[in-house]
Amino acid sequence: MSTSHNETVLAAQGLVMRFGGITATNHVTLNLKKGARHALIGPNGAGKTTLVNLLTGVLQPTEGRITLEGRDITGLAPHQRVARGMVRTFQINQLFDSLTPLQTLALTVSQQSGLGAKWWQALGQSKPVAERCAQLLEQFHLTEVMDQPTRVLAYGKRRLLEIAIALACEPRVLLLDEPVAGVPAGEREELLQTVAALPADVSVLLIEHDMDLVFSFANYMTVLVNGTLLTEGTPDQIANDPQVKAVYLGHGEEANAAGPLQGAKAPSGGSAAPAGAGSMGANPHG
Amino acid sequence: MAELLKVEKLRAGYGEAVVLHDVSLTLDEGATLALLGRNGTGKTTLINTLAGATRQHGGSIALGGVALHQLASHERAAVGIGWVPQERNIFKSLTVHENLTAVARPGKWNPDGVYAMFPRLAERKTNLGTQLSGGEQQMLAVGRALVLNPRLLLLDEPLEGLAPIIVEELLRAIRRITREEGLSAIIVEQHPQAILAISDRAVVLDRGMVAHAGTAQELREQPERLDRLLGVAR
Amino acid sequence: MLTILFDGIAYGMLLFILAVGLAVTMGLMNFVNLAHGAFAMVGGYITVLLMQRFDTPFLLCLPLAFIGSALLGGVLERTLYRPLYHKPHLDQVLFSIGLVFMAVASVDYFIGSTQQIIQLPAWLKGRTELGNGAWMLGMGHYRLFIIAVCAALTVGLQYVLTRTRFGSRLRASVDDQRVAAGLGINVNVVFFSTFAFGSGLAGLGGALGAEVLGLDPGFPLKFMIYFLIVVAVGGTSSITGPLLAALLLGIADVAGKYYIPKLGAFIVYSLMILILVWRPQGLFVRKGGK
Amino acid sequence: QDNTFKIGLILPMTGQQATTGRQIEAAARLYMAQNGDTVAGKKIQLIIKDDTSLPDATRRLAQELVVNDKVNVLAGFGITPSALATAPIATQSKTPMVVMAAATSSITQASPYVVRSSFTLPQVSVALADWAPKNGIKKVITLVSDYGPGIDAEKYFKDRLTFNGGQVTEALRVPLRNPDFAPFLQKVRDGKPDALFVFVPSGAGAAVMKQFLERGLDKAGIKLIATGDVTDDDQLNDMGDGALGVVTSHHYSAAHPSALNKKFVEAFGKANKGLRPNFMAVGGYDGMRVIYEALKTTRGQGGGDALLAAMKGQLFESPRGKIFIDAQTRDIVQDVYLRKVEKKDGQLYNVEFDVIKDVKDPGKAK
Amino acid sequence: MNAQPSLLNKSRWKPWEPVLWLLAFVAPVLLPSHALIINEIAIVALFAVSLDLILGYTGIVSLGHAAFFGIGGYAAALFAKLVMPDPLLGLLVGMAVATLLGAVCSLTIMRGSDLTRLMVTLGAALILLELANKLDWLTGGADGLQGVVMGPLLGHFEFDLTGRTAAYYSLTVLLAFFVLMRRLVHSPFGATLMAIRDNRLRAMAIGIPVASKLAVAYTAAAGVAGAAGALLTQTTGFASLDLFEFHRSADVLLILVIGGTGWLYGGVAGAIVFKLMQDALSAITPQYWTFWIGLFLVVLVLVGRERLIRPWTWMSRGGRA
Ligand SMILES: Nc1ncnc2c1ncn2[C@@H]1O[C@H](COP(=O)(O)OP(=O)(O)OP(=O)(O)O)[C@@H](O)[C@H]1O
Ligand SMILES: Nc1ncnc2c1ncn2[C@@H]1O[C@H](COP(=O)(O)OP(=O)(O)OP(=O)(O)O)[C@@H](O)[C@H]1O
Ligand SMILES: [Mg+2]
Ligand SMILES: [Mg+2]
Repeated sequence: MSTSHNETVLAAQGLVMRFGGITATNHVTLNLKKGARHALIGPNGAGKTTLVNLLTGVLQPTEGRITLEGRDITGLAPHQRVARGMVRTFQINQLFDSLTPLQTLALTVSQQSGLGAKWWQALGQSKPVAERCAQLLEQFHLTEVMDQPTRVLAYGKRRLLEIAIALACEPRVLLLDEPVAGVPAGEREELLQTVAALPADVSVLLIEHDMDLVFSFANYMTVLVNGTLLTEGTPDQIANDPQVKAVYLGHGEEANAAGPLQGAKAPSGGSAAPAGAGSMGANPHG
Repeated sequence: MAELLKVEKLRAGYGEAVVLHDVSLTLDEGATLALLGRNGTGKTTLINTLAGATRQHGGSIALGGVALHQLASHERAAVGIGWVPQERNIFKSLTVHENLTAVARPGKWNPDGVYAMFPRLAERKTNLGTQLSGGEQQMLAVGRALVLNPRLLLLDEPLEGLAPIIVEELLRAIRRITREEGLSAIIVEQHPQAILAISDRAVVLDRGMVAHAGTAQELREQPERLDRLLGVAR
Repeated sequence: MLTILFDGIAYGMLLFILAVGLAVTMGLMNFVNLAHGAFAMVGGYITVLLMQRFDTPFLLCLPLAFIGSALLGGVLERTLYRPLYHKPHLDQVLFSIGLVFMAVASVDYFIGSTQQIIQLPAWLKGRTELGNGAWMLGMGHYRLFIIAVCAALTVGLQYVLTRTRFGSRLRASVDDQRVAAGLGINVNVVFFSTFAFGSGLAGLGGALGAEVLGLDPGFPLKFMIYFLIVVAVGGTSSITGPLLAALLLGIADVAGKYYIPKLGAFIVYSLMILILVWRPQGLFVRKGGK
Repeated sequence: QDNTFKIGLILPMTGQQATTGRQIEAAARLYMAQNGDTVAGKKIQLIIKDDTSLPDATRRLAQELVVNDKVNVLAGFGITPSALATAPIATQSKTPMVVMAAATSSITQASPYVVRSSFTLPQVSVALADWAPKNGIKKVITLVSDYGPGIDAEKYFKDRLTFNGGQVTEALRVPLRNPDFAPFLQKVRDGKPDALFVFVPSGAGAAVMKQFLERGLDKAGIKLIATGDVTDDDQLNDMGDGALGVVTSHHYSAAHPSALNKKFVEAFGKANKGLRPNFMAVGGYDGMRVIYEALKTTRGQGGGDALLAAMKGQLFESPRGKIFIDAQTRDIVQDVYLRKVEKKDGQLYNVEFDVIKDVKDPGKAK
Repeated sequence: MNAQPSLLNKSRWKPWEPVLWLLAFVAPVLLPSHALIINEIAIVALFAVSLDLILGYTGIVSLGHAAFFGIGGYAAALFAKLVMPDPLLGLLVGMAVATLLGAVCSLTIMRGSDLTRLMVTLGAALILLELANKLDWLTGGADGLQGVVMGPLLGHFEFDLTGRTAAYYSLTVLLAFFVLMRRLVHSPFGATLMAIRDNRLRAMAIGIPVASKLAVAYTAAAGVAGAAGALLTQTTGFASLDLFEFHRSADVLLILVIGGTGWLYGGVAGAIVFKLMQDALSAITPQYWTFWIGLFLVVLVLVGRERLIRPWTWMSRGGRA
């Protein structure tokens, strides 16, 4: 709650989501600043995806309020939120299996540029649309598979398409739910660079378990545990927070008995965790 | 150590399309193999072929002397294959508990053992498969393979989407299981370093063929070579 | 009053018996088997022919009808149905309708198109009346019998499907056949036995229902709508759903026709639409399912 | 080509009404077998088409028969809408159209080329309404299928019964697609009439009767009276002893005691694996006769108008008794019988016990 | 940059397409004795194509499409009987009424599973059937609506007994709608429909207003089905309750699936195959032709459409969307 004084683009206030007896998000309040590179981390099942579902309107919150650029959008349908510039990716690929990547992107771009209701013109008739598609295909290494049905693509390609679709929507607020899962190590950085290179006024909320990436990407972080907000802060603060280490980051160096782990590498600025945190461990939800 | 798995001149794919062209490899009992390669090189296809979920066009697979390629997919579990598919494929209309009991075979591992390993799952016992978070589904997929009490675990990107602390734990568990219980494992991972650390051997696939096979140690110590094999430009 | 309620229940149970096999194949196996009615018809004809030609007692005919249709179902599963599990639903529709056409024409050819009538044994023909006036309860014995059989079936099925491992293995196979097989479930056997069992249930339903509904070669087409209504309204994920749906529809239909006969035909359809618009997944679904 | 005389016989051969088609086809073939296939030097050719009871199919088939096959006569027609849909074709092409089954009164008015050899529902229902009050039945509930013929039957029965001093206390209409009669019959039972008058298409008749007994309506002192469709000869034998004693009115019974009928029933059975002819069959048989006679009269000369003229006013002895094609209405005038189901030689039959002579279709009386 | 050509390629007319339509249009002259069946095929094809818009392209299964067919048919017939006999105006009226009904019904198909929608649509059709039965003062009830006399087409061409006028009328209307639909399915709008069919969740997430798109597609399909119904009652001069019957909806579904869904020619091919086969088989064996149709369906599914009807597959290369 300390650093930037930029205006808040997306704000969630006291969001509660219950599934029967389970409370998946419990009075979560989150502010996404304009141009932020904000990471949302937390153990499995902490409610991160649920939060994104609430923000994007896939789920209706049991309690709470969501505002986007100052306007209350709690009751808006998902597509209306997209129209206001809030776009997401899915943790588990959600693609149009029988369409080709090219068609998928062309349709997304058309929809985005207000051509979605045109039924007389052919898809791709509009030059700008086609050019934008070509550019996206290029950027996400999808050009050579652009005419294959999405259904037969390898997982990695599908993953790339998943993200390309979101970018094709020209978001002002982008919510990324584990975008690089299944993307090979080499392409991960590149992919996130694409995201990082979005215009500075685009705000990004990133959910990711790959800590290398998170720490190299984020300038602000929120930690969610068991549906509740545990703490917030700069990457440095989070990396050194013993509580976060205990429930999420893990033992750091100690685990290196098993070799270098992806998440255990401390981010550049941070120092090693107090050794005591390491012994907690086993049950992240204690 | 006795040889557990022997794959020779394997050709396989989907329908008429051949994805794996000529794959041969062997794996000892209790040993762990890291299966590496870029996107779309056929890692998943190889794993699925071992599990009997693709179309095999040629070659042979032997598991502990049994000709696996002659067995139907469902008979392979009885011989000792435990499969964690890449897209998890949790049975969506079954609860967490049913997901485990539906496939469980007698042996050391039972649902309770899985719950002890992933306490999170115990809390979600009665949730349907679709009502789990991504990471929970991943844990369940691993647990589901374990209750088969296999001799060879096939793990297709098992760490994907897990919290770092769980990753640590799972890696440690895999190592313990392979070392102490004599289980073998083939692990596909996008994070070669993490997985090479606990593996004995490593195979790199490229375009459906084995581009490199050797010990895990050797690749661990030569990161540049590994990068080259994986086609990573640094 | 009570009589109407009783008749409604009996009618509902009859619908349920006819539809339960479909709830098994369609709801649990996710196979759109519109030929369900054809299996029911087979059961019905087995009963009729056995009774007419060989004077087999009715009670013996029922299990024979079950076995006969189950065998037929099993054979067809092995030979024709199996390759279709992974095909799109529409292909399954096409295929099973094709089977219905063939069945209808074959029965017409071999047995004839006249309606067959089952003569019940005397002990099932009677009627018991209790009380009098507005609260009189008249129960046809055969309807009582149907209710009893149906109740027993429901309990048994519910047990098998929810309490035994077979049930979860079946649902696992349906959810993801490829992975289920890869995890050691013998999908073929699971599907085979389920399909045969579902067909058997259809046959039993046909045998029991032929008396009330009549039996002619058009049977599978005539009653297809009813099977579908029951399964749709009840939801496809359990046995109790279709049962309650069948009861609800049965009672509403009978009571509606009794009290407002002018609207006779509208009641069932309107009720169905209302329920489905209100609860699009059917009345009874596993909570929180997709 | 010139030497053939083509009859286009359009019938429902599949689907719900398949038995109608089957009976009529068999009867038509029997008639041809008995009377030769050459008349007035012309070879008779029968072209059978299945319309699956779809009126638009009937119409198209009729049109094709007229245009492509150049048939001289259209015949058959299982259900009313089929006949009505085709009537304009008959008018337009001046082809006589012999209706052998459909029984709604208004069909003959749809085209001046329609001639009917079957019956009309008003015809048989009024006969029952005449008989009932004389036999102690005053209070009646009617139960009919909710479609054209059913409504005809209800209306004419009610009017005539009221005229005769009886009373219809309640008129129930059952949807055509109705698997269970329980609620309706319960309502009848609670209404305590002297008798229940029923008209349902022949397939459903057995179910009504069975449930009538099961519900104990007979024990409650309610009589079952019906048009002959309910105790259709085609199925009567399978209905079991429950049918015994049911009183119906109709124009034909396989048990009609005449030499001609005996011969007809016997020959029909022989040609069709023991099948018993029903009222549909006799409609087809007589329809063929009407066509044959017209052809004889015109000696194969002249077109549709001549044939039509020769059909009008035909009077002859049919297996059902004497019938007459009213030249004015082109509808059939025939005796209507009151029958009771009885057992003869171990088989169930509609045995005639009373007759109302020369009943015209009351639908056209006004 | 080859993205644009690759996209546009999909919507381009293939050389065989005009040839096919040309053939269709000379058929009534070359085979005058088949004009009537050509008329019927064209009508059924139009009906099937309209179903394809919602089933094949949008993923809504419907067993009640006859509701729109029927109401369009009745509306056109009543218009001719009560107002004026001009066919084209009647066609418009039939379409308009069906479109209206479609708009109302589209509210019920938004939610639920395939089975639910199937049953809701089916129920709607059956309720209309009962309504038409009950309103016999208007519709003629179960006897059917008679006394429909059509005026000449465009004031010139009488509907004759041979059915040639009818065939041309129906073929022209079919072609007109086909061209419109073809544009539609290859447009961005069409693509959004397919997106909804494939993955509703994602469709929403890229800003597609799923509910309203579904409603529009459903309503449009209803209108086209209404046009098909209107053609039928206009060319036969008769309307009866069976327009609404379950088997009408079921038959058109069969026809579409035989030809293949998600491909506009599927409906046309299915109509041709099914109708000709039915006509030929029932001429040979009026009693048992359903057996052979059934056998055909079974074989079709088991062997696979592509392999069974080769000629279409090689012609449709790339034509499948
Ligand atoms: N439809 C549902 N019904 C019941 N419980 C649900 C449902 N959806 C999610 N949950 C539960 O809510 C909790 C939060 O899930 P969520 O998917 O938000 O977690 P997450 O933080 O995204 O985890 P991960 O990192 O593993 O993806 C989980 O424990 C999950 O089991
Ligand atoms: N079901 C399928 N049908 C046809 N081709 C397929 C299918 N699944 C995968 N392929 C093809 O097989 C090739 C190998 O795919 P595979 O999934 O085995 O790659 P992978 O190495 O596991 O990649 P990733 O790292 O993305 O998971 C790819 O080119 C892919 O397009
Ligand atoms: Mg998540
Ligand atoms: Mg893979």
